[in-house]
Amino acid sequence: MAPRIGVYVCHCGGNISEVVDIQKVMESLEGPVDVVQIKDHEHICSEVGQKLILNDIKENKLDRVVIAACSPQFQGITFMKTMEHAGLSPYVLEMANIREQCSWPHYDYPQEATKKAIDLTKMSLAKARLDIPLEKKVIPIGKRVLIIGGGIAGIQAALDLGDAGFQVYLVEKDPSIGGKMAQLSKTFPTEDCAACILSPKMADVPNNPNIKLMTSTEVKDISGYIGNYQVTVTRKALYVDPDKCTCCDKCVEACPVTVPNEYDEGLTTRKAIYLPSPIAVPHSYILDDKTCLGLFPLACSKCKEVCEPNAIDYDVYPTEEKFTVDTIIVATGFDIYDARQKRVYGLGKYENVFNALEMERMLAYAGEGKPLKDIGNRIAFIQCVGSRDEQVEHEYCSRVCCMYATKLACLLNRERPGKEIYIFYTDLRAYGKGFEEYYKRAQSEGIKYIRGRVAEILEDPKTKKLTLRAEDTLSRKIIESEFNTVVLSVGLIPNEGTRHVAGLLGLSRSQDGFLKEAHLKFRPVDTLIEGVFLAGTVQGPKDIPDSVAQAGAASSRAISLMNKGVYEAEPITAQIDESICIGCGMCADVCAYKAIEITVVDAHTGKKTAVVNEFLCKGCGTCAATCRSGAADVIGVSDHQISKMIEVM
Amino acid sequence: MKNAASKYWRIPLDADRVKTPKGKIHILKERCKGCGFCIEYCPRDVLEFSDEFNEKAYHPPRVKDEKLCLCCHLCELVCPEYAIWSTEEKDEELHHP
Amino acid sequence: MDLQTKLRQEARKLLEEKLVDVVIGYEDEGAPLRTTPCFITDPQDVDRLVWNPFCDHNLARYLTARKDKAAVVAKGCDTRAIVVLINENQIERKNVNILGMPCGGIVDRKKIYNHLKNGDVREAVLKDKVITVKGLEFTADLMVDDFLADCCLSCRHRNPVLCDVQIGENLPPLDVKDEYKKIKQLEESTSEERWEYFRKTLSKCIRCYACREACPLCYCQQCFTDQNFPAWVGKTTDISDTIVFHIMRAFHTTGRCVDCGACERSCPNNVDIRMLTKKIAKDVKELFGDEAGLQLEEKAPLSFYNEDDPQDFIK
Amino acid sequence: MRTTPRILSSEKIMKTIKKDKINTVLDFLIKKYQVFGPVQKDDLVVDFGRIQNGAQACLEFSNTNEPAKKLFFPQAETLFSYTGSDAAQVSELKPEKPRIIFGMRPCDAKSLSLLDAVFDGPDYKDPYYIVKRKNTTIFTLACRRPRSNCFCDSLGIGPFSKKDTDVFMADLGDRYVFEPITPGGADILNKIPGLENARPTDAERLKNLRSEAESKVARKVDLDNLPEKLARIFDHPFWDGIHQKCLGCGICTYLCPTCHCFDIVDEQKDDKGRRIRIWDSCSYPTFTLEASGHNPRATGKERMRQRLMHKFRYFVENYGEIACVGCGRCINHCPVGSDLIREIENINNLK
Amino acid sequence: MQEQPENWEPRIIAFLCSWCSYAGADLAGVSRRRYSPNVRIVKVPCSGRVNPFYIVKSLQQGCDGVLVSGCHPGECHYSNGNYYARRRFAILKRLLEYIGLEEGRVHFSWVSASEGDKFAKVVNEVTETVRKLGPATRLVKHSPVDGVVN
Repeated sequence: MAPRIGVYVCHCGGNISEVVDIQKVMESLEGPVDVVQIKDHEHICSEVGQKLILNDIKENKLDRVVIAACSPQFQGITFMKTMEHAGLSPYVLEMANIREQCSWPHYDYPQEATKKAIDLTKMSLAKARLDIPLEKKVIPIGKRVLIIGGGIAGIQAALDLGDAGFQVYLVEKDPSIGGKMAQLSKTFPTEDCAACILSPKMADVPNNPNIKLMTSTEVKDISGYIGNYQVTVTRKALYVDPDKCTCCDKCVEACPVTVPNEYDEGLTTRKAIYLPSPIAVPHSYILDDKTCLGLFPLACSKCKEVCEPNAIDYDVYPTEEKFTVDTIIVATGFDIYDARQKRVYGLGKYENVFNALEMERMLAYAGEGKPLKDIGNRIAFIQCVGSRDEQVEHEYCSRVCCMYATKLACLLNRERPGKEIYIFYTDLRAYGKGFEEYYKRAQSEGIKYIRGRVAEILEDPKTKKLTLRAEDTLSRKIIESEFNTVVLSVGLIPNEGTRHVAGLLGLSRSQDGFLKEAHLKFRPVDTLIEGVFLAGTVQGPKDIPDSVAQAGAASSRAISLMNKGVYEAEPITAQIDESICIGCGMCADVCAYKAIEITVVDAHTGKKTAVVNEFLCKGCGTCAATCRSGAADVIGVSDHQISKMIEVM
Repeated sequence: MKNAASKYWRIPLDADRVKTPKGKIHILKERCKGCGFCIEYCPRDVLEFSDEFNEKAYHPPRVKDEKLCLCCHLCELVCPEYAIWSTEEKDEELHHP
Repeated sequence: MDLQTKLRQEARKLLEEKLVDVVIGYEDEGAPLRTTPCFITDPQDVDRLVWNPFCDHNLARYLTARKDKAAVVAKGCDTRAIVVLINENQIERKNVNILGMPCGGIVDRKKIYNHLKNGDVREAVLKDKVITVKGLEFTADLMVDDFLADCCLSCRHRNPVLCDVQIGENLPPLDVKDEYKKIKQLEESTSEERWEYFRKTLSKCIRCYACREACPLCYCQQCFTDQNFPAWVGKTTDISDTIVFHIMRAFHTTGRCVDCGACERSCPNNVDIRMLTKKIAKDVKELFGDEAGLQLEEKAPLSFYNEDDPQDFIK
Repeated sequence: MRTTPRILSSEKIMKTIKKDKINTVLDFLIKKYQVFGPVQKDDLVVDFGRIQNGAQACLEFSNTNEPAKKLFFPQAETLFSYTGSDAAQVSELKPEKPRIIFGMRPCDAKSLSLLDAVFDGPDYKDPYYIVKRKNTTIFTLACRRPRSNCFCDSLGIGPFSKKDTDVFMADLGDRYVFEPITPGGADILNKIPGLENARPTDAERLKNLRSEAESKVARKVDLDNLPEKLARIFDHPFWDGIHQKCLGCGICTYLCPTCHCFDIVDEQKDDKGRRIRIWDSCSYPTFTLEASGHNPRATGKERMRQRLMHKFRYFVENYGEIACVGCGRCINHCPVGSDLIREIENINNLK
Repeated sequence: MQEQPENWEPRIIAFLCSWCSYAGADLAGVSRRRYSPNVRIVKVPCSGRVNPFYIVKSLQQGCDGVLVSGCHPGECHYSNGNYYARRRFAILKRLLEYIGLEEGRVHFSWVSASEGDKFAKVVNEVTETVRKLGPATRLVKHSPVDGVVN
């Protein structure tokens, strides 16, 4: 029987009604017999507005609703929930975007904006007439989650989910979890020691029965969909059996090979066989077959000879493991900007120029009481190296550099008083809790903040001292002074792991290269892929409290999905009319999700046609546009609906 | 081995504090058949073909850079003619790789 | 031994050894200047099979509907059509036995009638490269090579691309001079002239769909013309609907059309259909470097992509 | 069958005109009538078109590609248009200026009488067809040179038939002769200036030309008790072989002067739309496709059988005449060369 | 320049992919970026969803211009929908302009979710190009065909 459509035109508190003539829109919608009611409202998305819709649906027995208001990508979910409360399918709701597409961009052509609003609403009406009351598709969903990346965000998420009784697979590429935080000396603004607060958390991970920790492991492939992600991981061969190893350190002495130690950013050396870090979890030695003199053929084997517990075995090969999970949290962290690209600062040329992470390690270095390097009394920090810099295409602010520079300055200052420490900044960003007070305290302790960008650094070849030239924009003076050491506050950039995982999952990336969240304000830890969430700096530069908070958010989002036991999938998917399909296979070729297969549908005649796997299909519709005979279509965005919308033109 | 492009380009600051074995290489040029195993298999790439000839007109190996040798004895093991071996020098003076 | 006799021999062998259920070939029923498709099932009837420049139909068209094992007489373009049909799961390689015929080009009847000012040809006798045509009031000797079909004049695949048995030696490749001359001339004219050209030729179309039914690639169970909800194209001879039918049918041959000319030959009102399909073949060659039906398992251009496909037309 | 009013033999005065003056006749008619005639579309195709001046007509032609039926039962025709959901507003069929179709062949003229039986029969009157039919006067032009596939005299028509027309014309060589057949034709003929009375020798000349033309009709087909034969062989295996080469392209039905099947479709936008009648063909699969998806004539075999059965049996049972005028268009234009005459001969030879 | 009926405004239909270009259009609106009001936007899941018939039908319905916009290659939410669309439009655009549709009637663009400005620029540019061409005449399907044979 004919549809009964209710139309609501929203004023949006003036945002729309100041430009679009609401009355004229409503009058021009009268006429079609199936438009049973046209109403306007000051804020249709408000509590009152939604109640109005609810009552109208009941009283006027509406079976379709058209709302002319803001963008469906803004309030769409709100209204879909209202429809569900009213007992209607959320898919018989159409929204005409008369704010972002009419009143806002055309505020100085009110007549045209009104005409456009009328057309757009008529288009929504044309589509609504052919809407089908779809129901969400239901997939059973278990309690298994994969967390990629074992930094603080990955650890926190693993602990939250493990404690909540979910089966967690924590996959970490490096030999130990802890990520970048484990490399820090102290943390701002409280200056509590990074290792001290991180080690207990790291220790909880192996102790939690629900967490399966897989270090030195990389994700090779992920296929499937929410509730059915097939994950394949490859684990490196570590050649040392953690149960037998007693950490006696004899093998390290015997090993002839010395290479820069990643944990100390290359400031110290390690052997081919080594303990990843003093606070490594899992706490066991590993043999790095890339730097070892060679296992095939066996070149040296000195470590095996001195190992009494016989924990070393060269006959071990990388293994591959497959498992299925229901949701995924990506926490692959960040890399620091390679400041050598900024030639003008001389990192890599001048001896006494370091980046901030190296300075962290120098401070944390406790070897035999003798500091790694005498950094002298006059130290300069240069802010925004590789951040807020269009030349290197990193326009974003890395948010943490101002505060970690202040922290490093305070620590250095307190270590041996009488130092002169300068921080050259453009804007000092102390926005977080306790940051401003910390900044004030640093100034009171004698840290000098100079508001000016350092133009250049020159090194005196003999004394290795560094002269900085910068313009102090507050005192309008050009400063040129000599320093013993310069520390570059490098920004945060996306790392190789992020690119790899984004490729596997088809995650899109925002302009700064970090992973793109579903919605910046409303769904900051979701991604556009169902069941995949983000946590920590993989989504953008942030400090430890924010990363931990995001880890908690991502865990709760994953829990909220998995706790229901079922997942409702979008019903807008492709549909093949078997009576028309001739099985040419072009739709299967173009499907990015491999959701269509050419299968025999009639054993008697052997007729083959395309068949869509509803759970894999994301409803992109490329198959429908490729199909010549019109057998393929998309429910909810059908050719017929779009054809009717075109006819409104 | 470090190459300039890698992330850890710096010579570690504590390099001088770490003792590593230093090998001295001995070559019996006349015994060498020029098979090149030692050159090919040396993990530290210490050896190379010399341009001089031995009596049997083969090119024996030559030490490119003595400092690189860590005395792992692989050249000794692979040489079919026992024409090359390394001995560990007592650490009169430290060197870094 | 001439090709026709060799063809009959092969056909008899296939039928006698029951390798195939039917041999699809050409037969001469006496009508002047033309042959007609025939379906031989009895080995004795193989002598009905003929092979001459009048064998113009693309017999691949008959393979899509069959479920049995069939042998088919196939020229170069026909074998390319068969390759496309195999790639699109419409026929199975094992069900078709291809009798590949190197082809020197087929005669275009319309060109002959043009030449004879539409004279009523009552009889035509072919004797190696010369056709003697007789009407009630005239006779004329015509050279086969003067009346070859346009698509044959620019044919790059005179020898079978795929076959089980090849009847006769490979022909040397034709040195094709300026294959797209007519298309280029039209491209260089103004958009008004082009619109006028297509409006004029397509206004002759009476929507009988002979072009669609003659084409081996148009095997859809339901064509977009018969689609309702939505009906994309109107069913009348309104010029806008006719043009939409022809450009969309041509669009659906993108990267698949083997330019066998069956569509243009079957049109009762001489609509220049190949001016559309040939243009798309030219674009596919220029943009993606593809040519239709040359290898098995070859993906059609529109169900494939390269990261660096041309996109200068996209803002 | 419709009885067309005939003129008493006494008023049958034949008129003639010099061949090169034929354009003046046309120009005169154009002033008062819409004149349609054979127009050269391109070097091979001659078709009926509206003539604005005499020179456009091309009377040296064998036959038009599309039959004259399209002037009465066009490929597409708006039945009515409607706006909103209220009553449809029928585009009332006011006859425009009266029409003259000049130069129709006798076989096409005969086909109109067959179409009359369908569209203007006792139990069904098609207003769209009838208004055009009544508004049209027909000048048939005798066929001096029948083509190789013409077999009109097997249907009792013949190249010089004078039936089913208003004015019969023939080309005597130097002059055209006009013979009024119906009163309507006679009225128009008398008004045309420049016509002289025929010479006594013309009647004799006409008879010779007639027998000469009839001798040129090369092909014959034996049609007697064909309907009975067809009735017996509905399930005969003969049909399995005959359809194999048919592409189902529909040319033979679109160009057949007697085929009259049509489909009705709507074209609608918002609440305005129109109902259209368009040609359809029994050789298209969608012709008999049912809403359930079942198709009683699923393969080419049933469809080919239906074409022959309808023309040579069902039509005879309904209207008493064979629905074929022997114009040969279906044979000339079939892309795969299937030949109606040969098929009928095969049927005749069946035991 | 075609002579246009006075106060004629080009009517342009735009098929925007919902993940990038539609979001870009929203951003243009949110940042109050002014652009000509001649475009009516139809949201489609992906530029790969745009069936050639949508473009042809729009031209038949009398749209003076058609714009199709999707994610930049490599950024498609469905990973490769825009790649297939790119090939499809390359052939279709050349075919339409070959049969006589004026250049500048049919436009294609890549607009990402953060390119509000670019979207506004594209719409303005398309509107001005179409305005120069005047109202659509070719391919436009006029009122019903009458009975008489043309």
